[in-house]
Amino acid sequence: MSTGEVLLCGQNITRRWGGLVALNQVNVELTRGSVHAVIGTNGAGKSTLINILSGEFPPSEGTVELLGRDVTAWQQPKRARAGLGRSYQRNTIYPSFSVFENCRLAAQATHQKPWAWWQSAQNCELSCGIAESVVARSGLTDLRELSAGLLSHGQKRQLEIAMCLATRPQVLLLDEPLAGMGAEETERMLAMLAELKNEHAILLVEHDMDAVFRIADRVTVMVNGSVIACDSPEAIRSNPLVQMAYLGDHA
Amino acid sequence: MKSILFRTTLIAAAAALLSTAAFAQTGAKLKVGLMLPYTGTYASLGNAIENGFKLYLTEQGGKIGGREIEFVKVDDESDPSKATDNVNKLVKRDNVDVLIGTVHSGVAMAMAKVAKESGTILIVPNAGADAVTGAMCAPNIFRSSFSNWQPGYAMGEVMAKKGIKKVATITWKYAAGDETVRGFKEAFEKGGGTVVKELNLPFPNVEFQALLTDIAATKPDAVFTFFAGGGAVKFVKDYAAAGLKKSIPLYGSGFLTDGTLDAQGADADGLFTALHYADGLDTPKDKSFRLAYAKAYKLQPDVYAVQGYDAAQILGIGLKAVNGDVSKKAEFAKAVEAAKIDSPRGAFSLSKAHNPVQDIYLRQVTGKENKLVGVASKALTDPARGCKM
Amino acid sequence: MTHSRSIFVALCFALLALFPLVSGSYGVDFVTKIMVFAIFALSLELLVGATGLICFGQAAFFGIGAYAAVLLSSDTDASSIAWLLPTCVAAAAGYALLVGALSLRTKGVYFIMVTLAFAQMAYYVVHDTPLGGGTDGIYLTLKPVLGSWIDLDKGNSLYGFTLACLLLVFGFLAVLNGSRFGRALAGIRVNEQRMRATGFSTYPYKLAAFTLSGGIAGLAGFLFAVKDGFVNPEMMSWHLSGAVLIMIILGGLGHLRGALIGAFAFALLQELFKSEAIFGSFAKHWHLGLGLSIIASVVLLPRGLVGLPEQIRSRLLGAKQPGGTGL
Amino acid sequence: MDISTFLIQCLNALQYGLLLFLVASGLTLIFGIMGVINLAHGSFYMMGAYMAYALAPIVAATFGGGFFATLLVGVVLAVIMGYVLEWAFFSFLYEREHLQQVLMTYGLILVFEELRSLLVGDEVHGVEVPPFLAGTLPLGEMMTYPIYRLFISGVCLLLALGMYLVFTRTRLGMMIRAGSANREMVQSLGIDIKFLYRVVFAAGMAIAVLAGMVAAPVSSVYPGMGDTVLIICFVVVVIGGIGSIRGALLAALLIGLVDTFGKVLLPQAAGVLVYVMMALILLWKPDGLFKAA
Repeated sequence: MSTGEVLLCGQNITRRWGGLVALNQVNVELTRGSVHAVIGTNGAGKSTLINILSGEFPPSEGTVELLGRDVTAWQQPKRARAGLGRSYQRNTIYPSFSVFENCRLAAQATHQKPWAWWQSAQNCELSCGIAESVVARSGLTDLRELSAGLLSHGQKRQLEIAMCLATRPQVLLLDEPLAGMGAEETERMLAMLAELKNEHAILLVEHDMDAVFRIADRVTVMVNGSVIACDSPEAIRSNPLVQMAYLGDHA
Repeated sequence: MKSILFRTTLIAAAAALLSTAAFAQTGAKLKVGLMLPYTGTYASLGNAIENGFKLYLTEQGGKIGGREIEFVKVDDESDPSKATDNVNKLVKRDNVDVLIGTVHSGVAMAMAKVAKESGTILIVPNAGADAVTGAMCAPNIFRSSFSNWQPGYAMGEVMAKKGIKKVATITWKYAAGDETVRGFKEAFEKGGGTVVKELNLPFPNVEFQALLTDIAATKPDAVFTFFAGGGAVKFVKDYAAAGLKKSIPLYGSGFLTDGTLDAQGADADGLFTALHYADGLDTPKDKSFRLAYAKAYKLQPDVYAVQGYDAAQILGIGLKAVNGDVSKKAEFAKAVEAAKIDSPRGAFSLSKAHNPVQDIYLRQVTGKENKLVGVASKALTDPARGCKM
Repeated sequence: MTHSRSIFVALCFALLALFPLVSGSYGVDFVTKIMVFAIFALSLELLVGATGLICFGQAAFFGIGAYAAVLLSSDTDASSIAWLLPTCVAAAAGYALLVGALSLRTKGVYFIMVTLAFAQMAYYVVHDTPLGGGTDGIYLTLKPVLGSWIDLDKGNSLYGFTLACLLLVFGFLAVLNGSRFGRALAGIRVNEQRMRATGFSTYPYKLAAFTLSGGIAGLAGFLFAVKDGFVNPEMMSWHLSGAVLIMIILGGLGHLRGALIGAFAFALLQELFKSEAIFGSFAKHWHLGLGLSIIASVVLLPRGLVGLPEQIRSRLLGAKQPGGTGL
Repeated sequence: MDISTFLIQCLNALQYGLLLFLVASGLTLIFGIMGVINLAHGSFYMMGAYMAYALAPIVAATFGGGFFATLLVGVVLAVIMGYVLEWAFFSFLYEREHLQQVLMTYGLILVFEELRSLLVGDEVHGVEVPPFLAGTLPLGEMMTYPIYRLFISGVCLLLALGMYLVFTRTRLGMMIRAGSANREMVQSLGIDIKFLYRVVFAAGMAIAVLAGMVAAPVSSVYPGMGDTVLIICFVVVVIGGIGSIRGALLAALLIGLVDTFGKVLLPQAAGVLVYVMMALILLWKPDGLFKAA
C-alpha cells in the first residue's frame, strides 16, 4: 500500500448560489497516508467544499475524481459505497438507536441485501463484526447499549467517526471533528487520526490551530471561497499572505 | 317443612308458566329498526321521517297492526361505506322484524342488498334511487317516498305542455341528480322539447357561478334542476343574484324548495317545482295530519314527515293482514300491493315493484310555501326498469 | 420484540381465534371489520411508524383493492381467491408504485398533500366515470372461494381467513422490521442524511416501502369488499385516509401493536358512544364523546395507547431507562 | 364561448379565487406561519357562518347593531375563543410530533360539529345580505353581478394586503416568523413565545371565523359545511408554499381559474382537475410556488 497515491482530487471546483460565488476554482488533492487540513475563517467555503466532494450537491464547474474515476455526476450514496466517508459539523447520528446499532446500521451500508427480509439484522455477522471493532476502536465499548442521544457531546463526535469507519472507507472527510471537545477528548481523537492516517486519505476541516499543525501533512488556507495557499504546515505558518489574511500579526 | 318447600316451588312454576303464556298471548313487541341519518347534512330529514312515523304510531294508540312497537335506532351518517355494518347491527344483532330507512341513496342500496338476502321487511321512507324498486326489487322491499324518475318525468310533461322548446339542465353528478334529469329528459323530449345543454358538477361542490354564466350564454327558454339541502339554498340564491331569474324561468324537482324556503327567502318566490306533496292540498286527511304534526312537534310537516308517516301506514296495513305475524311474507306483500294508502299527499297504491303510484303535483312558491297549482301528472307509475319480481 | 410484548400479541391473537365460539353472527361480522381495518392500519404503520412517510391517501389503495375484487369477479361463477387476491393486491401496489415514484420527490407536508392529491384523483375517477359504477357503487354477487374448503360467503370462514391474513401481515411486518430492510427504513425515519452519507440510496427504499404498504392496503380493501359484497366511492374518500391515520396515532406510532390496538380502540370507542343502552337519546351526539376521548388521549397519552403500561410503570417505579429499539 | 362570456367567466374565476383565499387565510396563519396542522380550520369557518346566522338577531336586539356590528361581535368572540383554545389544547403540543396535532384537531372537528348540532340544530339556514350591499350591477345583456360578491373580494384583498404587511414589514411579523422557524432560539432571545403563539392562534381563528361570517350570505349555512372547505384550504396553503401569503393568494386564484374553466370546458373531469394541478405544481416545485412570507 504505497503512501502518496492520490485517492481523491477536485479540479477547479466552482460553486455559485445565484450571484454569490461560494467556491472559486478550488483545487484539492488527498493522498493515502496523509492528513490534508483545510483552514479558513467562517464563510470561507470549507463546508461547501466538503459537501461538493462528498456529493451532497453538484459543483457549478469543475470535476471530482475518486480512486481515479470521475465521480462528479455521482450522488452521495454511490460515492459513499465507492469508499468515501464523511462526518458533519452538527453531529448526524441515530439518537434513538443504541451506540452499537448506530455502528451496525452504518456497517450494513456496504452489503445491504434488502431482499433478505427473513434474516434478522441483529445476527448478520458481517455488520455486527464491523460494529464491534469500530465501537472498540473509538473507546465506546462500555456505552455500547446506551441510546446514542444520551451520550456527551464529545462521545457523540467519536460515535460519528466510528460510524464513518464502519463503512470501510478509503477517504475520510471530517468537518470540525474536534469542535466542542475537552482537552483529554481532543488528545484521544488526534491519536485516532494519527492511527487512521496510514490506511486512509483524510481531509480535516478544523479551527483548532494547535491540533491542525500537530497532525496535518499539508494545509490549505481558504478565504472567501478561493485557496490563497497550499503547503506544508511550516511553510504555511511563515507565509506572509496567510498571516496577513488569517493569523493576524502574531505568528 | 318439606311440604312448604313443595308448595312454594309449585307456585313459582305456575307463576312462570302464566307469565310466558301471557307473554305469548299479547305477542312480543314488534322490533322496528330505524336506520336514519341523525348526524351530518341530512340530519334534519332523518328527524322529520322519525317524527312522521311516530305520529302514526301515537294515532293508532301505541300499536301498529295490533302489535306494540320497540324501536332500535342506528345513525347511518349517510355514509355508504358503513352501511352494511349498520344494517347487520339491526338484522343480525338486534334481529329486528322490520327495517325503516334511509335518506342517502348509496346507503339505501346497501340496505336493499342485506334485506334481499335476509328477507327482513324493508320500507324505504326517502332514498329515491330507481334501482331500489328496479334492479334490486324484492317481495319484502317497499318504498313510501318516490323514485327519482317520477318528479323529473312529471316536470318534463308540464314544461312540454307549456310549449317550452329549449331547456338546459343542471345538477350534481350523483345518482339522484342523474336519474331525475333522465326522467325529465324522457318526458320533455317525448313532448317535443329538446334539452340543449346538460350541465353537472361534482357532488358536493356548490360553486355555481361558472355554470350560471354558461347557462346565460346558451340562452335556453328555461332551466330544469335538481339540488337538495344546502346546495338547493345556495343555487336558488345564486340563480337570482346572477339576474337569471327574471330572464330564464327556473323549474326543478320539489327538493329544490322543500324545507329550504325560509333560508332562500324572496329569491325562491314564483319558482315552479314538481313533487308528490304540496302545501295547501286541503284534503281532510292532509289537514288533520298537519294539525296533529304541528301539535305534536311544534313545527310544520314537510314531504319527509309525510313519507315517514306513510311508511308506518304501509307497515300497519301489512301487519293487519297477517295479524302481527311478520314471518308470513307473501301475505304481507299481497295485502300491501292490494291496499290503497290514505296518505296526506292523497290516496296512492304501490306498483308491482312496490313503488308508490301517485299524483305528482305542480307547485309554485308563494309566501314561503310551495302552493299547489295543479296536478303535473296523474297516478304516475315508475317503469321499474330491470325489476324481475 | 421483548418478551412481555410478544406475550401480549400472542394473547390477542388467541382471544381473536376463540372469539367466534362465544359470539353470535353479528359479533363475528363486527370483529371481522375491525380486523380488516387492523390490516389497513398495519399497512400505514409500515409507512408512518417505520419509515416516517406520512401518507394521507392510503384509502386510494384500499379502494382500488376493493374495486378490483368486485370488477374482476363475474356474476355467474365464484372466482377463486388463488388468482383474485394477488391480482387485487398487485393492482393496489401498482398504483402505489406510480404514486410513490412521483410523490417521493417531495418532503414533509408537501408529501402529505401530494399523496392526498393522487388519492382524490382516484376517488373522482371512480365517483364520476362509469368505470366505477357511479356514486351508488357496485354489488359483488358471488363471493370468491378457494377450491372447496374456503367459501368466503360464510361469516365464520371469512372471519378465519381475515384472522389468518392479519396474523400473516403482522408476522411478516414484525420480521421485516427486524431485517436489514426494516432497519434501513428505521434509519431513514430517524436521520435520512446520515443514511445517505453511509451509502444507502434512500429513494428506492422509500419507494419499496410505499409500494409494499399499498399492496397490504389493497389486501385490506379486498377483504372489505368481500365482507360487505358492496363497494362505493366513499371507500376511497379522504375521510377514510384520515380515520386510519387517527387509528395508528391513537394506538401509538412506531409499534406494530399500536396499529392493532388503535384499530380496535377506534371502533370500540365509536360503538360505546353510539350505544343507546348507555347514552339513551344522547347517543345521537356520539361524535362529542368520541372527539373528547380522542382529545383526552392526546393530552394523557403522548406515546399513544401502546405507551400506557410503560407510563403507568414509570409513574409507579420512578423513571425507567428508555433504550433499545422500539418495536 | 364568445368574448363577453369569456370575460364573465374570468370574473367568476377571480371572485372564486379571492373567496378561496379569504376562507383559507386563517389557515395560512395557523398552519402556514405557525406550522400547526389545524384540521379544525373547517370547523372555525363553519362556526363563523353559524355565528352570522345566530348572532344577527341577538346583536340587533341588544344594541340594534346591523351587519358590521355582528361581524365585530363575532370577531371579538372568536379572538377570546382562539385564545382559550390555544391555551387549553395547543400550548403543550408544539414540542410534540406534528401527528399529535393532527389527532388533537381531528378530535376538535368532532366536538365542534356536535356542539353546533346541540346549540343551533341541524336545519339549513340563509343569511340576509345587508340592504345597502344587496344591489346588483348589469353584466352582459342577460346577467347581473351581485355587489356583495365585490364586497367579499374587497375584504379579501384588504386582508391579504394586511397580513402581508404585518408579516413582512413589522417587528411582530418578524418575531412570529422567527418563532415558527426556531421556537427555542426565539425563546432564548427573551421573547415570550408562549404569549406570541397564543395571540397568533387567536388571530388565525378570528380570520377564519370572519371569513365564515362574510361568506355566509353567499355560501348559506348548513351542517357539515366546514368539511367541504377543509381540503381545498390545505391545497391553497401548500401549493402557494407553506408560510407564504403571496403564494396562498396566487394559489387561490389559480384554483379559481382551473375550477371555473374546468367545469365549463371539461365537465366530467371537473373534480379531478384541481388535484392534477396540485400534483403537477408540487412535482415541479417540491416546496410550493413561493418561499416563506
